[in-house]
Amino acid sequence: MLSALAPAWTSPTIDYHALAPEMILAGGIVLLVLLDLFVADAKKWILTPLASFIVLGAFIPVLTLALSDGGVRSLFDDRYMVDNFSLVMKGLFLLSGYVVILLTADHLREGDYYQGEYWFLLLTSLLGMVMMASSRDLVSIFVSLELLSIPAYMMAAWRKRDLRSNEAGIKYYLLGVFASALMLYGMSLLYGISGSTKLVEISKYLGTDLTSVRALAVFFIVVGFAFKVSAVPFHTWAPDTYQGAPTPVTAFLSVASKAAGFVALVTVIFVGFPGSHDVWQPVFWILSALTMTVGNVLALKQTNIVRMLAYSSVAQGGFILMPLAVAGIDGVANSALRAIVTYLLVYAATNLGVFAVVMVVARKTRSGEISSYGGLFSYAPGIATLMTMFMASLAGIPPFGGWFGKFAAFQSLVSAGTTWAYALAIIGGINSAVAFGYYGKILREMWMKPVPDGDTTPVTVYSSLSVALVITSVATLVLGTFPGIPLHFGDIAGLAGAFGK
Amino acid sequence: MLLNQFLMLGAVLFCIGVYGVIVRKNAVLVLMSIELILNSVNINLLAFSLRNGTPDGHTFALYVIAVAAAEVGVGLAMVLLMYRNRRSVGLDDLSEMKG
Amino acid sequence: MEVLSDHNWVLTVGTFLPLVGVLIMLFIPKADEALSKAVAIGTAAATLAVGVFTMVQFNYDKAGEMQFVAQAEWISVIKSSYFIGLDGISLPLYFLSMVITLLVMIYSWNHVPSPGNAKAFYILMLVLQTGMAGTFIARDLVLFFVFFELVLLPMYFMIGVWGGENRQYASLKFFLYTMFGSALMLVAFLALFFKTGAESFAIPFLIENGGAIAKNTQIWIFAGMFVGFAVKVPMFPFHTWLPDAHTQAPTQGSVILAAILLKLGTYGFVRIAIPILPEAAKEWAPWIGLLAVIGIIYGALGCLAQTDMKRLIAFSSVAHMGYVMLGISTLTSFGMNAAMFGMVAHGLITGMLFFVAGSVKERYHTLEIKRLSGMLVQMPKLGWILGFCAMASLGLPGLAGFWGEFPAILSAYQPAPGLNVTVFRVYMVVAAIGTVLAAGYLLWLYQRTAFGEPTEEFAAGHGHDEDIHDVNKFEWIAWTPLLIAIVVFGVYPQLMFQVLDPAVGVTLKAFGG
Amino acid sequence: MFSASTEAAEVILKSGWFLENAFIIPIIPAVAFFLIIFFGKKMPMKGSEFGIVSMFAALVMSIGAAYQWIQRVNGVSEETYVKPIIRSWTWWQNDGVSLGIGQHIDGLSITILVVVAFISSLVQIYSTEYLHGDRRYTHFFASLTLFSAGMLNMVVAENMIQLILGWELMGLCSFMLIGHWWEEGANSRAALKAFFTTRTGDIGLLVGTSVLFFAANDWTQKTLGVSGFSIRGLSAWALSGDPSSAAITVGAVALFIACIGKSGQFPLHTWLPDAMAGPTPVSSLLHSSTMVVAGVFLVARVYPVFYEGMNIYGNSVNFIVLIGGVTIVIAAALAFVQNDIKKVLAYSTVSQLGYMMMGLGAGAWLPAVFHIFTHAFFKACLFLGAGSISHSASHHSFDMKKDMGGLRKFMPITFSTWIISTLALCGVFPFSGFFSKDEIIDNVGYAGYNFFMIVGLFGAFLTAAYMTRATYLTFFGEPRGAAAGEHHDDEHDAHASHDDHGHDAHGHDAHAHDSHAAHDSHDDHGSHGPRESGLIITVPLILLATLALGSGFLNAPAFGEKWENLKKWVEPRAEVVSVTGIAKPAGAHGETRLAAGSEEPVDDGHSEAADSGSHSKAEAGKDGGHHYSDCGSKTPVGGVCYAPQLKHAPFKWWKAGMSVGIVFLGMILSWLLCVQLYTRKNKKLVGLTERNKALGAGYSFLANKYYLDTLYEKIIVRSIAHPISRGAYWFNQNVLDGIVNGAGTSTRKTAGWVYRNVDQKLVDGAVNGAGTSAENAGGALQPVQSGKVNQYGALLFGAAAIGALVLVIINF
Repeated sequence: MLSALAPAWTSPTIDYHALAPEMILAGGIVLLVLLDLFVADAKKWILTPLASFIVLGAFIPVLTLALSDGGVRSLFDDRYMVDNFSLVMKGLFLLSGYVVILLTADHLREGDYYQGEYWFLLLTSLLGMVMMASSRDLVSIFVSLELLSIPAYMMAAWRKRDLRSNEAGIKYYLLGVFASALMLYGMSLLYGISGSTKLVEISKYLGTDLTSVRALAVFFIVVGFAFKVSAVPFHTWAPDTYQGAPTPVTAFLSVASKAAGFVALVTVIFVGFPGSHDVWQPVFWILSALTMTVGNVLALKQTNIVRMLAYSSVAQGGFILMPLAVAGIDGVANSALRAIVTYLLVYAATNLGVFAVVMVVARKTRSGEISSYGGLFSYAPGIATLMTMFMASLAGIPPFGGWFGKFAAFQSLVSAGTTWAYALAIIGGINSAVAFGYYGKILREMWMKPVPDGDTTPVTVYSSLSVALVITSVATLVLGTFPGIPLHFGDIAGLAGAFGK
Repeated sequence: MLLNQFLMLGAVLFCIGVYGVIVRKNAVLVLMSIELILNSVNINLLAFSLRNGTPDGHTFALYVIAVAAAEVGVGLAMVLLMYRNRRSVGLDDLSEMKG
Repeated sequence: MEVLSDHNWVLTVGTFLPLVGVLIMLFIPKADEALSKAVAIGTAAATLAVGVFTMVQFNYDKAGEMQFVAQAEWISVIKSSYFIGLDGISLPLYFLSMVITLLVMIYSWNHVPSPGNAKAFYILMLVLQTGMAGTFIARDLVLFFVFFELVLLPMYFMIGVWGGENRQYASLKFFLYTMFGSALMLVAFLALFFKTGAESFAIPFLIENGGAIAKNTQIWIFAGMFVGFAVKVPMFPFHTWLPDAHTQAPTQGSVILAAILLKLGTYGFVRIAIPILPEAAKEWAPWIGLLAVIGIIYGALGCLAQTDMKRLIAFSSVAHMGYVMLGISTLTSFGMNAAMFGMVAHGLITGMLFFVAGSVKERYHTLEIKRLSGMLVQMPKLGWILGFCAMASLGLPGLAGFWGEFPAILSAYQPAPGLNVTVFRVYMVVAAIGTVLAAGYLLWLYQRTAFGEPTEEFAAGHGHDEDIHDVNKFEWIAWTPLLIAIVVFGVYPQLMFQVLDPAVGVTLKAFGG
Repeated sequence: MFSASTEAAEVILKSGWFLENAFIIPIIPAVAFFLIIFFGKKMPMKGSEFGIVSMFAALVMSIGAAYQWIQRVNGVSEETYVKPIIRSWTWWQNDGVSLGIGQHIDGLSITILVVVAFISSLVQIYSTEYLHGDRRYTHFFASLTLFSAGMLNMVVAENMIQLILGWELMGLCSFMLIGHWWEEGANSRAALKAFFTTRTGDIGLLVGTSVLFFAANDWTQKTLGVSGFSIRGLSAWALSGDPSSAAITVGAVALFIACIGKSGQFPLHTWLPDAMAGPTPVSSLLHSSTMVVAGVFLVARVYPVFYEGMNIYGNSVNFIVLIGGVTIVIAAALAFVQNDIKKVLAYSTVSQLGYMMMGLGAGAWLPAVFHIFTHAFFKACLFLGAGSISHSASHHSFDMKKDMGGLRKFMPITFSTWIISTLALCGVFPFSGFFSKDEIIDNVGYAGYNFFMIVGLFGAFLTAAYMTRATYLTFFGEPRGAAAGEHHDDEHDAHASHDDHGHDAHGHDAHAHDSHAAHDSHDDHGSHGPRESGLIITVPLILLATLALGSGFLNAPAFGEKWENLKKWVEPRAEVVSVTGIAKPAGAHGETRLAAGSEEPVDDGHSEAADSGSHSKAEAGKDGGHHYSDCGSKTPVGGVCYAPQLKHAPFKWWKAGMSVGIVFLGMILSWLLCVQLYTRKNKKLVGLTERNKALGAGYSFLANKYYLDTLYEKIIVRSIAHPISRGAYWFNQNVLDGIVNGAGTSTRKTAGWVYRNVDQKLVDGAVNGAGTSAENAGGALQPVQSGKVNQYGALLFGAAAIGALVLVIINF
């Protein structure tokens, strides 16, 4: 019966250049696994540089694709697109992946990690993200989502003997799967009523007129991704998981996987549901308001730095969601997309830097408590200054990157010019002030408090970590002082098939 | 066609699954409840696919099944890990971190 | 806008030179304090030299126009550019910031507050300098915003690290207040940008097109800016961060705060809010004036209630900025001139007062007015300087303070056409009464601290003799210029008015003033 | 008549270097001030030389200017308006209009210049001896010099702002000088009080200036090309008929409030007696020619404003007259019950200022100014005399009852100068006071304020009485206390008496203890009894006494027209001049005479007055027998005039005789009273005869009629002295003073309350509250983060379900 349904099947023509990043990653992953099998434990260190080379190698075709102005490359009957948007995001994923590798390199040497598998999982998850950037079809979106999530579950639970790590993993896993199940249900409905899994088709079908079923479908899908980007009230997993997981993994989750979630969200919204903005605009309005407020308020209470950062990243997610609350209004789409991309770039640079510092400090103090940062400035001025810079950036104080992310977000809001937009902007403004409450707490510890245990031996920074620090800090500073750069990327990040183009 | 019945079945399964996820304290049962949801999704997909007369639904369903398998694998592994560390699969024991 | 001078590099250099110094200092070992101090002071001196050059090159016949204008690509996508310029309104404040920074640094040579770490302290001051100078020359709202915010962190650390017992609370309060204000201000800027057709953030452009915005919209946008600037000034309901910040901040911090940072707010009103949104300004003026006079009386009362010398001076700032805001709120050239003059005068005088307070603290280890007495007996010079500053601060003619105060009161008698005359005349009387209160608290302070015999605990031979010494070398170097300036501007105010007046005239075009 | 007038030739007015450069006069002492501050301590005479030299230079210039001014005036006819020498330089600018600083030299300013420069010079010389070896000798001279600079600047001021500058400078210096011995709390409090009270009055000055500026500016710019601050502009504007009565009245009242504060008029006079805490030379300078005169000067300076604003000659009691009159009596009454000789003089100053104000209020401009002139001399002389006594005779005590008496034997010079000045003050013919004070009283009555004329006479009576009392206590009777060479042993006394030399012993030792030093100094002086002071002190006394005697003849209508020199030189003539060329810069010779005064026969001008001028003024012109010009609300178009037409009471001997008689009456009564009171208290009936020879006939009358004694005691003293003046004193100390001080304390209390409750609780509380509430919200939300997977799941799905439901319902 299926055969009867199946139309005449012709093998598609494949643009290998467009697929190069994914293929390099995939190949690399295979190579990694094989090597891991055959290399003696003494030589396992070789895997680390290999992994980083694979990532950088995958980055090369991204560059070449960006430079070759072949326009939008569409594969598999428009279900897989390589446009500027996807390229920018791929670049972001790969680079942050690279930084995460740098963060992990020394960490692995210490902890009881199985390097091979770790790299395997990390790269697989990266592959999922890279694919996510190009997916334009419910199926491929779903697949790449799982491809990036499942390894992440395992990485979260990576410290096998550590109860917290287990807990982190299981919570993340169960809730993640639950959420994706809900999303799937929504997808199934969507497919049912639109008759296609192609976003473009769906957008054709989903006119502005809404039935309750359409609304339901759209909403469930949004929920699925809202979970990924840990938007309140779907954020509950984030703090526990971030705290429990190994720090590099947390960095990875809070930056790369969050970004992936936003990429998916953006693709679905901009390509799939432009018509039904009456559904998602209010939803995003509420989500972003809730997210930043609740995130901030809860962050004020935290004593554990990683947990605090978890809530802070929740709050940051709220800021990134802001433009989506107005994206449906005529003429705002571009600036909204631009704002999101810009914010993601800046946020990635800053947050990775923060985690780098956290790891450096944790190595000395062996504690995750904020109080352990007391007097950092007195014995490690350099690190403290960097941390100050990152915190300022997260708080959105010029001239460090963060301010411009917020600026762009506010800009797209205000450009909408509706009362709701202004209201959200003001909520955002107040929140950005409140946020300093907890970012300032860390600054206060570092600059104004005495060293808790009086141990003022200077911290040691391993080479790879210092490289990571340099990259992130330079990025943060440059993005802040010359905001033209991220903005440029945001601007060129044309999303093929998106409305408003 | 009996579309509505299929959808009903899907919806019922979905609700049972959700119910299970919410009330069951046993990790394995929660896992199974999630499987239920996924299967309800599959039923929907197939039903729609038949109605729409496009193969996309079937393909999607196949993917879902595959992914579900992978998920269950990972899930069980984790539950095992948990059991090994604390001799229990009760989710309520997992409250090291809160607040 | 045509470039009036081919020296349009001076502003950029003058603004960013301190950062160069910071870079150099980063490579100086922390242990070598003298060197980092020297480098920092050298940088500040060089910056000041550039400032002097700027003043020399400044075309005083065209004080009303922007000079040394430089415009370069910055964030072209959002139509914001690196656009700077200097006119009669900016010049005094721009220059003042350089002078104050240098003097504060000299003063700090042997006054680095605990917990030491001169290097960091000086670096922060240099960064502050860049932020302050930049704010005064920015001609692009986004650029202005960046500089405006740039001063936050350094001051936050100055207060929080080198401050008094309650420093952490004070610093956080200072920061949150300003953050809050500037967030709303940013939204207002953006709204302005889009309401003027999303074409440019350049202030001149906005001044041209801002007037066209619908009145109600203007009022709302103005509200946003108002919060942002009023917090910084600070105006009455938003002032509570000031006493804490001032009291807790180290002397240097207080001086810079009083002398320059507070001016960022008032400058914002004069430069941005009022000329761009004339209609809204007219609507808001009476309320601003009201808050201003409340601030005058309220600040004075606050002073009278204080038992701590530094806190008293801090509250006096609230009162004095009240006069400045009153002048601004009249939207007349009298008022604006007075306000601008008042800003500089207040900078010099209150800065000086905080210097003195700092030195008193250093000698007596307390600022409790009750415990201080007979300063004139033990330290005649310091005592007389305090008296001098008190007199200047209460607006004695012949000293700088008067020229900010009297014309402001004067201007309130006849505000810009369209404003309610009666209301403003009431303000005038209230403000005039404020001058008496000012005399009250300042002389009261002076009588209790300087006159009489030293109290038992500090009298000769009670162990404080080696601490209690008269003005020392560095203090003289740091203070003399300020003292001279106070007299010179007081005796011959035209020096500044001739620069301010034309620029003010241009600013008030929209009001036919 | 205008057509005729426009072709009238320009009057050529003489001028000269001193006139043209009078603005230098205040600059000299100002420069000297800085010299003293910076180099004073190093100089041989500790900086006093700078002060003295500068004052002399100023004096020379003033006299030169005066001479040239007289030349200028004599150069033209009696009625011609003599244009003041006005120069102005840009001081500050606004809206492109430059506002000036410069000089406005006319008869008034010249007169005051001379007086101020002269008295200041003498006081400075006097001080070199009086404050010899004082701890802050140099500072003292610095302040003194700056003080004079302030006054001089105010006198030459071209505009109100410049005037305010001088005005406030004096306030500052009075603060420094009164508080010169600030080691004692009482002194610094007095200084504070003085500054604060005057400052309160200055609200009026600021407000008034503002009001007048905005009211006048347009007119003055348009017509004269000067700003609304310019004194010339204001005067012309006030008389131009342009001002709205509201504006000018408010302006005038406001300004006068400032004068009340500065010139110690009722009810703001309470700071004056306290101001005696300062060294005696300061008191004499403050009270004779500078500080307190400033208020009177201000009124005289912009007289047209008050003239129009207060509606002088309006045949209704105006603010100025009222205040002046009240002050005369109140102050005089208070002078009765003072035992501190300086306080007697202080109150007498207040009351004399009352005369001046009353005169100005009644349109007696010239007599008032003249009284400033004469009063300066004899009051300075009296104060310096008091200083001389305390310096050489009474161990630095000013207590007449305790430490003086019978000093006329010991200090003949001081005594004689004192007597001369006292007579002058009482207004006995032919002493200077007579010519000025009687003129005031006379003119007040002439202007129709009969009640106030009586007030004035009563004041004269009181003045005579209390001065006699003071004289008696000081110079007659037996030496008492210190005067008798006794020592003060209890410290309190040494403190209570304002101890001038308290710091000698430890001259420059910064840690001297007053009380201790006081003791030493007392012991030093204890070795000898009272003696005459040295030349440095007596010479100024003699000079001043001479002037107190002679200066009256400068304007003595008693001897006919040609003796009225001051009137000719000082009083501005009310003549309409046209402004040719609108908006000529200030000081340019923009005017030609419009009503070509001298060419026209007096009657014509007069007849015109009848129809064009307002009537009362016309009458005034007639009675005064002066050339009339229709200044005021009817100033013709294109013309301005700078002074109102003033009346002058023709001198009548019988009036003079009457007032002098009253004075003598006061003296005699008071004398008898004193004799009875103080001698009987002393129980030295033997001594009575010798002492009372001086009185001659009155003596036997008194000695025999003992019942008169009871009469005095029972009735006069009990009824007048005690109830009234004590009552007044009580009122003064408790009510007025209470209000002044109470105002201070209550403000401070309010401040405390506001600060504690509003600022800390309300405003600040709100802010902190917001912060804490945010924290608490966090606490409230934390339970949501329970850590239980199922609950997380429930939340997740719950939120989803709710959202779904809402959407479904909406889009159904």
